[in-house]
Amino acid sequence: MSDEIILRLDNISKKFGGLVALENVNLEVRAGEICGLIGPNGAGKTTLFNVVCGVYRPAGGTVWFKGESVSGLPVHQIARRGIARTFQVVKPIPRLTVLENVLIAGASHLLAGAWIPFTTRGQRAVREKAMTALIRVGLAAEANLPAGQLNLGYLRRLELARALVMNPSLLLLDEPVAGLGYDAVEDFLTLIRELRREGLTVLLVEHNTGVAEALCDHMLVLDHGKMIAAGEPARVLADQAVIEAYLGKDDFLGPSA
Amino acid sequence: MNYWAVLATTVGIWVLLALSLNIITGEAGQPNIGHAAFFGIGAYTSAILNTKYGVDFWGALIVAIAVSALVGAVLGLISMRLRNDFLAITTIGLNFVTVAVFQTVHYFGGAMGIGGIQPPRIGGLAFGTLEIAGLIWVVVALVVILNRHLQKAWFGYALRAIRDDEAAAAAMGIDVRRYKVLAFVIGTGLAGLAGSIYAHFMTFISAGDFGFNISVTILAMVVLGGRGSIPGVMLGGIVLGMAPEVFRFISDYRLLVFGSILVLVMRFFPSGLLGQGSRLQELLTGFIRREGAGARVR
Amino acid sequence: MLEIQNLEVCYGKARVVKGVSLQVSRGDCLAIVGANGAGKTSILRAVMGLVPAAGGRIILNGVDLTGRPAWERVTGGAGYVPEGRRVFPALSVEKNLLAGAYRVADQKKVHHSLARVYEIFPRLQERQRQPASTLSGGEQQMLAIGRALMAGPQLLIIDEVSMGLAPVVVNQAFQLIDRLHHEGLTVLLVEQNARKALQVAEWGYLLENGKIILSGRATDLRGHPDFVGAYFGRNVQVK
Amino acid sequence: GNGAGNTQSGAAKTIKIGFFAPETGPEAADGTSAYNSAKLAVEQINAGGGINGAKLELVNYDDQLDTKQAVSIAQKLTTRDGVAAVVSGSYSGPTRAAAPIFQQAKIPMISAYAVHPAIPRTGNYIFQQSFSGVVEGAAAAEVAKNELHAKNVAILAIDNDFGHTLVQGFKQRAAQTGLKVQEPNWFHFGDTEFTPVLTKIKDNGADVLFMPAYAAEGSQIIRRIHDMGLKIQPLGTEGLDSTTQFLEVAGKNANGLVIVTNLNRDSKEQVVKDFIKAYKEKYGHEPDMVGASTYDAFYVLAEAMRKSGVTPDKIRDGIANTKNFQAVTGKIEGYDKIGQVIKPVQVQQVKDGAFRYFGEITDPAIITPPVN
Amino acid sequence: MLLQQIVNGITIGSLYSLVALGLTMVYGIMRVLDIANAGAYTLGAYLGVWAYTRTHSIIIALLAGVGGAAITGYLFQRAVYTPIKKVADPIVPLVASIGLFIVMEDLFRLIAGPYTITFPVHLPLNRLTLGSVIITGTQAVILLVSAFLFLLLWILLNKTKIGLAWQATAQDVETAMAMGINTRSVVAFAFILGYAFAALAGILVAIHYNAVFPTMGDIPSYKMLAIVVLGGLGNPLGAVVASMVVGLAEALVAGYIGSFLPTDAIAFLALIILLLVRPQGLFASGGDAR
Ligand SMILES: Nc1ncnc2c1ncn2[C@@H]1O[C@H](COP(=O)(O)OP(=O)(O)OP(=O)(O)O)[C@@H](O)[C@H]1O
Ligand SMILES: Nc1ncnc2c1ncn2[C@@H]1O[C@H](COP(=O)(O)OP(=O)(O)OP(=O)(O)O)[C@@H](O)[C@H]1O
Ligand SMILES: CC(C)C[C@H](N)C(=O)O
Ligand SMILES: [Mg+2]
Ligand SMILES: [Mg+2]
Repeated sequence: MSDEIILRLDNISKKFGGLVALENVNLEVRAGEICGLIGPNGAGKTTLFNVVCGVYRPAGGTVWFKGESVSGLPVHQIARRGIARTFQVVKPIPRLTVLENVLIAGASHLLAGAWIPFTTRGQRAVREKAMTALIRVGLAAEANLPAGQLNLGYLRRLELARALVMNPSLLLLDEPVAGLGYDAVEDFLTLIRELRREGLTVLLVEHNTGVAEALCDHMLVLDHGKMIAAGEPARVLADQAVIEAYLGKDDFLGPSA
Repeated sequence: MNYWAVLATTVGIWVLLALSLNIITGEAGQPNIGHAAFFGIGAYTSAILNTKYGVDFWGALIVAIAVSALVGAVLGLISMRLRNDFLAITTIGLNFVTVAVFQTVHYFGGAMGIGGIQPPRIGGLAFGTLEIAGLIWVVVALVVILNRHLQKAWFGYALRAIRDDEAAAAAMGIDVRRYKVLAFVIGTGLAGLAGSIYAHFMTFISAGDFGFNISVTILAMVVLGGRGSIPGVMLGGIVLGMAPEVFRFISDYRLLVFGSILVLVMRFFPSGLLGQGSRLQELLTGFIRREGAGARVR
Repeated sequence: MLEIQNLEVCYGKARVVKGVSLQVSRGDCLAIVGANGAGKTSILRAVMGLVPAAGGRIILNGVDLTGRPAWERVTGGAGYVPEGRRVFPALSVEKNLLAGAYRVADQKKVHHSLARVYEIFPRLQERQRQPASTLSGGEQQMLAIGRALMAGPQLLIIDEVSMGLAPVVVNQAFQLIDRLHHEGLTVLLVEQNARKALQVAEWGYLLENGKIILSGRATDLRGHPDFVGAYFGRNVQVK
Repeated sequence: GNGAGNTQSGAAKTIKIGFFAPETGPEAADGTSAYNSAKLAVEQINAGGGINGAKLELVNYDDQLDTKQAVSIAQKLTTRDGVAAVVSGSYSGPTRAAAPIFQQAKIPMISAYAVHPAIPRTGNYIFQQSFSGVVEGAAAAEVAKNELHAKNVAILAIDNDFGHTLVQGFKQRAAQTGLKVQEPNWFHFGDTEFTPVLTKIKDNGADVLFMPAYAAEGSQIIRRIHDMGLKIQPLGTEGLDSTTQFLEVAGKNANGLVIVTNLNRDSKEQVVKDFIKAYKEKYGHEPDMVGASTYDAFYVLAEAMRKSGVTPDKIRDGIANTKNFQAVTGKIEGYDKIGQVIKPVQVQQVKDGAFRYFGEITDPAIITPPVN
Repeated sequence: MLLQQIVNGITIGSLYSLVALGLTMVYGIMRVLDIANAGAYTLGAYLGVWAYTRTHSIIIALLAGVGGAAITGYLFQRAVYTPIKKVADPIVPLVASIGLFIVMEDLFRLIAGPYTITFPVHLPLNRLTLGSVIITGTQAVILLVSAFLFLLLWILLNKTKIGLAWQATAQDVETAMAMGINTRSVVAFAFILGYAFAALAGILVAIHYNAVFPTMGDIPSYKMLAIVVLGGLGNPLGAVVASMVVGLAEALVAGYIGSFLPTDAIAFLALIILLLVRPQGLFASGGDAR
């Protein structure tokens, strides 16, 4: 982990009509770390992702990525600069195969190649890159299935593969293990840890605090669009405000069981 | 002979229009129920250049393509803002407004239309019906090649990604605006091309030739044949393009037959006769696939 | 109360539920757990008549409902909380609740249920007039449960309460299920979060690949080695 | 033309006459009237001994008001059907698109009622059987000035070739005779609601309303004038009597309306009485102006064939040399050098729910169509 | 004059809203741009005039028109729309409905002939003069009837259980089903009501113009779609407001600017401009479930 700040949000605000979804949010993510973003439902986590990715234009503030402002850039350009994401609600391209889904993501920077058919030789490198990504997430066997036929667990893997094939330097993951079984969660943890070793930076939204705690170097808590806590996971999770807003006081495991 | 050449030309123009709409509606998934507007813009541009400024067919053709594509680009930009049904209604509106402008603005011949358009010529040879039929089908062949290529290239995949999920496409680094606009530009440019040939073939055009019912027919060809399937769309164009002539023997019931075909095909082949997943398509490609089963893997 | 016999569910050519049988007796709380894609939701959807059963029978309160339309299940006494909440986005909170009571003819009963739901979820009362789409995820989950209760069901069928919810909301939800169960309601629960599910449930079924591979008392299952290995994870402590 | 060969070989047997009209589709009503009259004319001509013993055969096509279909029909008629002459029972669009093909094939065509000025100008084989819009408009101006004693005329006209040529003729004549005319208001084919534009016309204080319109829109204009209690004398044109339904739809409100048209229903001429009677007998309703024009086109053809011969070229010459031929739509003085008809304009007024004789305009200064 | 033109515009708008209301019921529940609804409008007029010429009772005419159209709506829904909707994207039912509309129009022509038929019912109201503003008898009837029907529909949708079921089904069929709502009947009901409304509008319009002809549905077929979409997805209030916007635009343009473009083009122009300013329509819909 270096000290380089790869992503910095400067006083970001976002409103939907009268609703303030984000209010003067500041945050910094250092290169190579895994940063967790937690908070109650509707706190603004997904909105924050969307602002970083350029889907929403913030009402105020600036997003800095690798020292440059990316505010106002269109989504695909931000993506090409190295921010890849997965979606809270999975978004496959259902009529394309798994491999094709990854291929388009992998070739999106090849502007000049837009007219070259995938089947030609020049595109072999892209194909290989896509297969590598699929092997990594454990989807190689499904490469030729239409994406629409996958179940949720595989779809989450597909989203990850699509993100990885873009060679991102920052990966935004929105509840990547929601709805996954334990085996899948384990695989996921292993993969993310591996990616971190390779130098990838991750910003992770997760309600499963077990997963978040196990992975994160740093944790941020959002509530009602405001940052209410930040720091080491263990400390953050013990924070009284966080417990009140997010974790709940008495664990259900206690009295009534 | 002349009669067949005329029929071939008319059907060729329909097929060209269907193919051009297919790029917008079939490949990029953008509803466009006002495609005849671009057909008309191409025809009028060509007609005006030819009759008012003495530009010959070939020159007028290029400008006609450019002008339709330009208006198409604007619609493409609008389509970034409007989704689905809103876009569909806007395209209907565009059709009505375009026709209205042709019909009322004096410069475009107003209610009188534009006559005296010169047929194409190369050197001293003026094109007759036969040559025009040849020309249109050469163009159709070129467009099919273009479309085939587009489907296989990354561009085609990008369009399909946009069609299914724009947000996901953008997140994958696809410049949604650029490719959507490009799809509109290509599709409308080709419609303009069809319009230009039409104008020089008919030698007389008026606003009514480009009305909403033409848009509906083009759309029906694409949907009936199968969105995104080149053979399907061509089939749709040929079947519906020939229908008025083929069913002339039951003159009084032609519209009835036309309407019934639409209803029945949509009811029993909702993805079109040769569209993805249609029963007919599966039947036809059944054996082919059996042989090449492994081909898709790697 | 509910009997599922040899249920099969297919989507096109894919068979995702392969001969599942189980019985829910009055007053039971029963949990089906399993990895994603195991077919849990498909079982519930078949029970509710939202997908046709490709084989087997579904008997609710002694009535064979196989092949009958979905709405008849509600008359038969089933209340359903669908996966992903599925509140009616443009309807107000109160109208969502009233839609839940659609089959109840007696207006007095409806008012009574409404009062009870508001009592359980005071938050919903605060948001009475707000369109459901503007609620937060947790609030929508409350609304979905409240809506299912409005029909005055004898059997409450809940699909994945915990998904995407903050821990505090998950806890509340499970507490609520526990409470309803203790008040005498029969509950059929589907969950990823096996640990929590088996804390509220009395009986547990483990589903894998469309088949039940393990079943028994929840307390026993919790200690079962296969179960622990597969579903509680080895190095992640889940809260 | 290569169609000629066929006709000559079968000279004594049958002579094929091509015909097309919008028999289905949006203008099926006019198309049907035209087709009905065409059938009637051919039947009667044949019953009367045909053309020197040869029978006429009608080759009928439905163009659905589609120019593309008109073109392929024209190709079919000229190259495959071997017709000797053609009558267009269609509107301007299809007629105009088909005309060059007949001209090129040197097969004469008569446009029964389409008024577009470009049609006869296609060439020397193309004739126009209804008067030029400019003539009809000028006649209307004459009626407005002399019969209706207009001071200030408002115009509400259909925005197509028909409306524009009529307004042009009206304005020209009005300018010559010093009649005050307001800026025209245009409406469009298929419009139904005229209260807003009539509200505007009301506020501009005109005493006569010149309204080139078809039956559907015209009847609604008349109804609204009445509804709104507008004090204005309406002056209509031939479109209003293009189907008999105008009178039924407009009902009592139509009484007093004056129109310029080509069919005088009170004519003493035997041909007119016979046509009206025969049509009514055969089809169960009154004939209209579209039907009368189509019927006349066939009789003009028959006359030309009798006098000059049955090959296309001879027929063309025959039509061009027509002189003082008494048709249903008035006495045809002849055709000018570009093929436009010269005949008097009829003026009719609605009385007790029927079109009645009101006058006739024969002044050569008015009824001679412009050659440019 | 301005006031008069506003009255004119509102009348035109009311006429549109009659058709739009029926269509919006169908559109709301199925998201089908149902061109064939305009066929029901013509069908209503034909059946109405047929019954009226035989019985001279406007009540029977209304019953015949509305009943016939309602049955047609039910049949179309069962035989065409519901089966198609299960498998396909929205453009497919649109094309099917265009086919149905063409078939209907041609059947009218074949059965009743191409000529206009009159519908000679005399409306009981006389011209009303309020200062400089004239409200003609037919205008008054149209205003009253459409206001009444709108009120009726509003109560039906917002105050009754069937209305609640309609709204729930419109938003999420499957969940509605799971709440015990018989969605099959609700969808059928929407079509029956939607087509009945169209027929009622057709009869009223036929009386207003004293004319019934095969192609009288042409203009409503696409213009009403625009109005319904503009008004928001299946939002009856929105449909009424959108009708008024279009009606007023037409009246004011005809009255002040002159018919620089055909009326339909003006309506669409207004619509395109409005959509560009408010891409979500006049009234944003409640948002999508997902
Ligand atoms: N497009 C939108 N229009 C209006 N309101 C929105 C929109 N998107 C989000 N919101 C609102 O903004 C707030 C923050 O939403 P967001 O999706 O960012 O929450 P979240 O923290 O991701 O919650 P969850 O954990 O449930 O996913 C919520 O109240 C939500 O309803
Ligand atoms: N509508 C559908 N069409 C085709 N396949 C489907 C459909 N719905 C579900 N499936 C497939 O059926 C299988 C079982 O799905 P189901 O939703 O029942 O699983 P689940 O156990 O509820 O999973 P989860 O925990 O993800 O909710 C999965 O492989 C899924 O991909
Ligand atoms: C039906 C007729 C009134 C047609 C008219 N003469 C025209 O050409 O437009
Ligand atoms: Mg979120
Ligand atoms: Mg599930």
